[in-house]
Amino acid sequence: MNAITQDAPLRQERELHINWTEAGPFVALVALLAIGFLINSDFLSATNLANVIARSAFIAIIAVGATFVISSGGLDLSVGSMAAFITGVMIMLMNRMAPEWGVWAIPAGMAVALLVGLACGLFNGLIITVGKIEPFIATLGTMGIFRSLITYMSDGGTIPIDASLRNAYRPVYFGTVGGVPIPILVSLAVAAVGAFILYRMKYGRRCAAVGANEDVARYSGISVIKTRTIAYMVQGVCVAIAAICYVPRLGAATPTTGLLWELQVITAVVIGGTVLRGGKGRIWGTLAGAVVLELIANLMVLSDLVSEYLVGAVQGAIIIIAMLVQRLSKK
Amino acid sequence: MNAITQDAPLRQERELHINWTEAGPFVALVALLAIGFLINSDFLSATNLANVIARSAFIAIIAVGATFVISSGGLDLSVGSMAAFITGVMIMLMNRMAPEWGVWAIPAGMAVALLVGLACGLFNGLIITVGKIEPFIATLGTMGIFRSLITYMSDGGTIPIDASLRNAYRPVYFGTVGGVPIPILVSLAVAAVGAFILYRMKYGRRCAAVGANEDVARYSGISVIKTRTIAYMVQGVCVAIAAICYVPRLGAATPTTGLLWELQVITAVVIGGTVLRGGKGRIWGTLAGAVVLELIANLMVLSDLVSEYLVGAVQGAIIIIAMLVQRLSKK
Amino acid sequence: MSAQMLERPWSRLVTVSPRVGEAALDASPAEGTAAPLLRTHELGKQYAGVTVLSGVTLDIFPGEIHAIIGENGAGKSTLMKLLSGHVAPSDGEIFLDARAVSFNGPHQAQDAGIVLVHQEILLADGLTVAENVFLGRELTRHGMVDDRTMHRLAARKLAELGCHASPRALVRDVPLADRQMVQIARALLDEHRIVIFDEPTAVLTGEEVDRLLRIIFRLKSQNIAVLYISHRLEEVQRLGDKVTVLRDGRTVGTYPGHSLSQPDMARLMVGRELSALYPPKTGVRGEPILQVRSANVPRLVHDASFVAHRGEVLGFAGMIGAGRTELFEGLLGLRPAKAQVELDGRSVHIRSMREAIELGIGYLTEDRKGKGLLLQERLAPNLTLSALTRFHPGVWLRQRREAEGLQEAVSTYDIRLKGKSTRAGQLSGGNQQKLLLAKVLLTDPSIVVIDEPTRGIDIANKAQIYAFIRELVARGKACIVISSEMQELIGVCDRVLVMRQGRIVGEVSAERMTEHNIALLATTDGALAADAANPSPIKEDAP
Amino acid sequence: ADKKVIAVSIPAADHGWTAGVVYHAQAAAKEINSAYKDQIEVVVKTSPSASAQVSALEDLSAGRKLAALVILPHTSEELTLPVKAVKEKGTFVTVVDRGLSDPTIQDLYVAGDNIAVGRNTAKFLADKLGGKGNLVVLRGIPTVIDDERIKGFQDGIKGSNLKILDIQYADWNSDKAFKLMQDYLAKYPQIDAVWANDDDMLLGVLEAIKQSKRKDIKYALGGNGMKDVVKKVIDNDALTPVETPYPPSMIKTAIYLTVANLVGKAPVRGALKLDAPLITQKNAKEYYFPDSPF
Ligand SMILES: Nc1ncnc2c1ncn2[C@@H]1O[C@H](COP(=O)(O)OP(=O)(O)OP(=O)(O)O)[C@@H](O)[C@H]1O
Ligand SMILES: Nc1ncnc2c1ncn2[C@@H]1O[C@H](COP(=O)(O)OP(=O)(O)OP(=O)(O)O)[C@@H](O)[C@H]1O
Ligand SMILES: [Mg+2]
Ligand SMILES: [Mg+2]
Repeated sequence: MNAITQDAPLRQERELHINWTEAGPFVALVALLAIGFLINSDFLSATNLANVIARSAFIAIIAVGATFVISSGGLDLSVGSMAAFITGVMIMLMNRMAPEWGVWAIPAGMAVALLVGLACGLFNGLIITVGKIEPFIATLGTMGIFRSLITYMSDGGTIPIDASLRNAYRPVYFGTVGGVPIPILVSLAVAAVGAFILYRMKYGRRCAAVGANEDVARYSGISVIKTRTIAYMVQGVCVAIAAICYVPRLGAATPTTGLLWELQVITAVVIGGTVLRGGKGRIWGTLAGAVVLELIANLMVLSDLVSEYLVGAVQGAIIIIAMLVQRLSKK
Repeated sequence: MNAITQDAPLRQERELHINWTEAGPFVALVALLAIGFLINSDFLSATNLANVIARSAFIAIIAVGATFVISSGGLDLSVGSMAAFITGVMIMLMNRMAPEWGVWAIPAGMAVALLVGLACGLFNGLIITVGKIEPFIATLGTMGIFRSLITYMSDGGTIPIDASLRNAYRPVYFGTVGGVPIPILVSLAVAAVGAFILYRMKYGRRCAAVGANEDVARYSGISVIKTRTIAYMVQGVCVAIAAICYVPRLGAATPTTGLLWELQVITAVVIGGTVLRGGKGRIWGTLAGAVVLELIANLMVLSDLVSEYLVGAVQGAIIIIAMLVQRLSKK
Repeated sequence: MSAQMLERPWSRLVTVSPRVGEAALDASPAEGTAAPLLRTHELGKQYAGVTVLSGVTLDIFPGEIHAIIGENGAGKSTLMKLLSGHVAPSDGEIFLDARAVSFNGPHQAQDAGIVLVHQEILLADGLTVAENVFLGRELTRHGMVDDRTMHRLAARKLAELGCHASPRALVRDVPLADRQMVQIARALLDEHRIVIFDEPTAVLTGEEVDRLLRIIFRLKSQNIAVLYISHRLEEVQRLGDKVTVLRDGRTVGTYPGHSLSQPDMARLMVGRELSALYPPKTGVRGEPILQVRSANVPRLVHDASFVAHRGEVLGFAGMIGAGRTELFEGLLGLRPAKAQVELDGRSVHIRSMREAIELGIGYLTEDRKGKGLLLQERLAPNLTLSALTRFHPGVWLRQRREAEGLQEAVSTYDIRLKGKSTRAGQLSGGNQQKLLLAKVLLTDPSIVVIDEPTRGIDIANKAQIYAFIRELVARGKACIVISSEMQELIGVCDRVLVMRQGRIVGEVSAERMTEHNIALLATTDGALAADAANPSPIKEDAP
Repeated sequence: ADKKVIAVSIPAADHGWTAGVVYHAQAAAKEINSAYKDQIEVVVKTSPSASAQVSALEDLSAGRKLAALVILPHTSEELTLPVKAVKEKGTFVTVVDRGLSDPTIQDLYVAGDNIAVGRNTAKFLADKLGGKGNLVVLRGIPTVIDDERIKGFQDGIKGSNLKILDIQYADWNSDKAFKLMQDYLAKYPQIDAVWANDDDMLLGVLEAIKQSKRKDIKYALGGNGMKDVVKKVIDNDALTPVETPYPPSMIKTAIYLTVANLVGKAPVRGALKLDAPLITQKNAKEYYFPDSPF
């Protein structure tokens, strides 16, 4: 009986607690915006912000997939090379189809990109789940593999997109709908779908369960192998979507495309409040994390305070401070 | 009473068991040597092996430290940049001391290197334990910081060691004792000390306990903060030792020194049989892992089978296969 | 709390009647008409060549409650894991409806209608209560998980069990007892034909036990078979239609439950006569050793003051959630708290468990799996983990001495290890508890705080642990026992403080120390409680 | 007074040559900013990757109108459209080193000649080795520069009996070059000459050769004009008697020319190609800058 009376305040507290935890990355974001404004008033201009957020789209989209992988207790270091590889395959294919199909080569290329992404994710997933290899090592291996493949495909050079397709494809990155750049819309859409799957579908529950406690998941009849593998496939598809948005921005695939994206992706996920140990994933936090990262880089360009040599140091320090801010906002 | 009679066979079984689990990386090593010999008979030549093992020394030494960090449940991505930073500080200091102190600048430089390493490790450790930031993010941040510092110190160029010291210092990398290259001896010594601390000293127990279950450690009266911080300090000292061996090799510190070493180090540790989740470290396995990595790279150059573009792919594949071999040899 | 139980405190039952043996049932089905629902034939299990279970033949009929009892390590949990598909048998067969079955994983057993509530709590800490209850069986509406319905159903199921944890709370934030209830709720969510409970009451207190037993009777009335393991023999006696006794991995026999007295059960389990469960309270109360004034743990404990003396066993009673665990975790620096603490008259400030250990205070946690033992680690490192400095003076580890220490602990505490089971996690539940006790006592504390000392411990070993406690205080140390078993508190303590909703609400000692009085204090408000307690309940020692 | 802003966008200092670029760009910026205090402001921004460079261009041109942009693109293809976008806002564009895919974008082009770096080195070796011998080559990071140098080299040995035994990536990193050279030495008993397509790598190569004590290697050549290597040429080093310049100071030249266009009366347009003559002991002094970090 007394337990019942205690229940009500307890529940309320939880609710509040959740909100605060999830607010972390957004607090860091706002803090950064404020600092940015103090340093350079152009920082908050619509153009600048639109640019920055649009740019963060690649990392954000990939990071949505990474949120799945990480919350299921995995890790994927291959996303950057995978993005390069998918971009390469896609461009080569579109270029080959362009003479016959004309502009239709673009949707065809996109479809193929998605399939290749799915396959790459499946490949990663199987090595990790069936081969029982630590995700870190397995995806470090496939990172090397994808990176080499794109180098091979490009003969160590560049694979540019066919001039005839270039203009038709351009709007996918540079276009706007209702004034909002398309990449921002795409990343919001990906995050919305991701959040829906992770929070509103059975699969999301299972993903978190597998990440939180593999044994318990198994006892509950959840196939750990299937769940994890699917997470990597989701990651693959997200990488493909990012690649699709990426092509029009730079118009070419090179062996250095997507270099070190994996670190940015993981950073975005962690800044977003998802723990690397697995369990609950925070899609919207991840999105905020990706924007935070890009804002920091933007701030470095807009401010004139820092020697070019020290940009990396300041960036590193800001990331650490952002995490501290987030930590403090929680308690 | 019945417990006592059961104990004797019990202990024996354990011994055997350990041997098999720990054999994993060595099995992979031997398999690789055999394959190497089949592909190119020069592979097993004394010079080649000595070169390769000596080369693996840096990674091995740092990886011994990483074994502490990882078994205590942490991660350190900053080791590569830290190595560069320490190398830079050390060389600058020695160069400044050289005119007055002569060759004595070298031991002085070494001592300072160790101190700087310790300080860097302490810095990492405190951010992670006291600041309560995920090791991945914290050390990604300090990685940027250290890398920028060395870039700044060198103006983006090279910090070469003073010509007057160069020859005196050269033997530390190129010298041999009883025919065995000094770096190999140093890495064996570091591993021996590391193994001693991890397996035969109280601290090792605490380290593993903290990595296995933080709560249990805390409830057992172990200071999690202290234990973790010390692990990072051990890591820092190991990085400093590696840096000390590194300086005479090329006689300079540059902003690219130690680039991506962190990935190699972690790979070596994992190939060695330590799990990234923490709780158990395998020093000798780590050593084998470092040699395995270097052998794979060596094999790529010595064999003519692989296009230069695909080296990365084959390396990645071999690492994955090596892990599978290890997995199989365990069961 | 039923009046019947109150009249049968354990200490009066320890003389054993010698005539039990003949009572064994014939192994063939006793019920003439009904066919057994589940039957095992010569079931056996070996781990790495070491036999843990062998030749177990058992018949389970629909609508019967079948209790399984046995000493720690007898193989009860192992048998249940075989029946529920968690572990594959090495020998023998399992028949369900007279058809041989072999389960490839617990899920298949569940599909066949068999579900196990584990002895060790197996839940995903980072997920919510409701998510855990429905894990793997999420309800959906239009393809979306239907959280509202799941929360409602989970809350209802839990309420039936008398648990009021919020379905939205993270499992890691709810107390141990609630976690057990979540586990039970999860098992009872679907209709099953056989429900297996492996020591479900180890972390529960009286009222909750009663509620659980009522639920079990209801299952029985629905013609569901229940397998029930417990070391609390009065439960077994209340429940068991049949009682199967396991000893050293073999069945001793199956007996009609109601004809078996508790001492009979004890004797069958242990295979020898048992001496008195509770040692005589010979302690002489000495100097105050620990004085605590106005201890506060934010939100959980308010203004608690008490004194513990050398040579006395001080008990802490209370309902689940009363804050006893939190009080001591707070005092020992394991969670944020404020308190004025005096040790031997000296004011101390304890900021961490390490300092507590150095000051001579040992604490045995109630959560042995999560906070007590390194399950993947061998026994010796577990044993010496809190006493590293004491056990290994100097620089390096003395592994031989450690092995001897383990040997000693194994025989002193009667820890049963089978062959290769050298990882702490492979010990049976009760043996883990003994290892944990050995670990805490290895620090040679002068004050020992034991949270649930006999959780999952068999009757023979209980007596042994009580004897240890007495021996400790006889040597001039102080012992604080937090327990949810009132008989245990009454049997072993010199004085019992009762907590309710984070406050110490009274003290009972001597002849006033009865279940009735304690229960009254633990559940009711001021006026009534004052009646139950001694004239000056709280202020007696606190200045 | 409204200052005219000149943005300089270059790769981050991730190895010796790019570090040299950063050094010279910053030096130019400092000199110009103090010389034309009220008229011109030079802003130098470095970017670690092509996509970061595109971002930097967006950032630099988002808030303000740039009078001029001096850019050393990471890659040609990827930067073409973004630079075009800047140009369309009326900015004067100077491209350095690597041409864009669409040359009409640039107003001024200051370039080195990567193909010549490879070709001249090859010609020297063909000449000195009498047209035959075994070569090993170390290449950098798979990018356009690397590709062009290798192409130039391969063109250069065409028609001779020089044989490239092996060619592998060493990421323009002296460490990796050291290891790779050790492996080459283990693999090939007879090597007549080594070419590392960048001086950073040459340092590692030389160290490995020194350690092996092998005498068969007659030449070990690099490229880019690093001061330590030029010093060797001055000292008439036997292994490294020549060097090909690829001066990072071209960025400074480009910045000054761009300023001249803004402040001077006469327009400065067109292309300026720096050639890559062999540096020999005779002319080495002209290429030796002991104070540069590179
Ligand atoms: N995975 C395992 N590997 C090796 N031995 C095991 C394993 N699991 C259990 N054992 C051993 O089997 C024996 C029986 O264990 P079990 O858990 O069935 O005992 P129990 O009767 O449930 O005891 P308790 O009352 O203490 O829970 C023990 O000696 C235990 O050490
Ligand atoms: N992490 C937490 N967050 C919020 N409330 C908590 C948390 N942990 C425990 N509580 C609450 O604290 C109170 C005391 O917990 P607990 O049940 O451990 O006390 P106890 O007296 O030791 O009981 P017992 O040992 O019998 O389980 C309960 O009301 C519980 O709901
Ligand atoms: Mg059990
Ligand atoms: Mg408790």
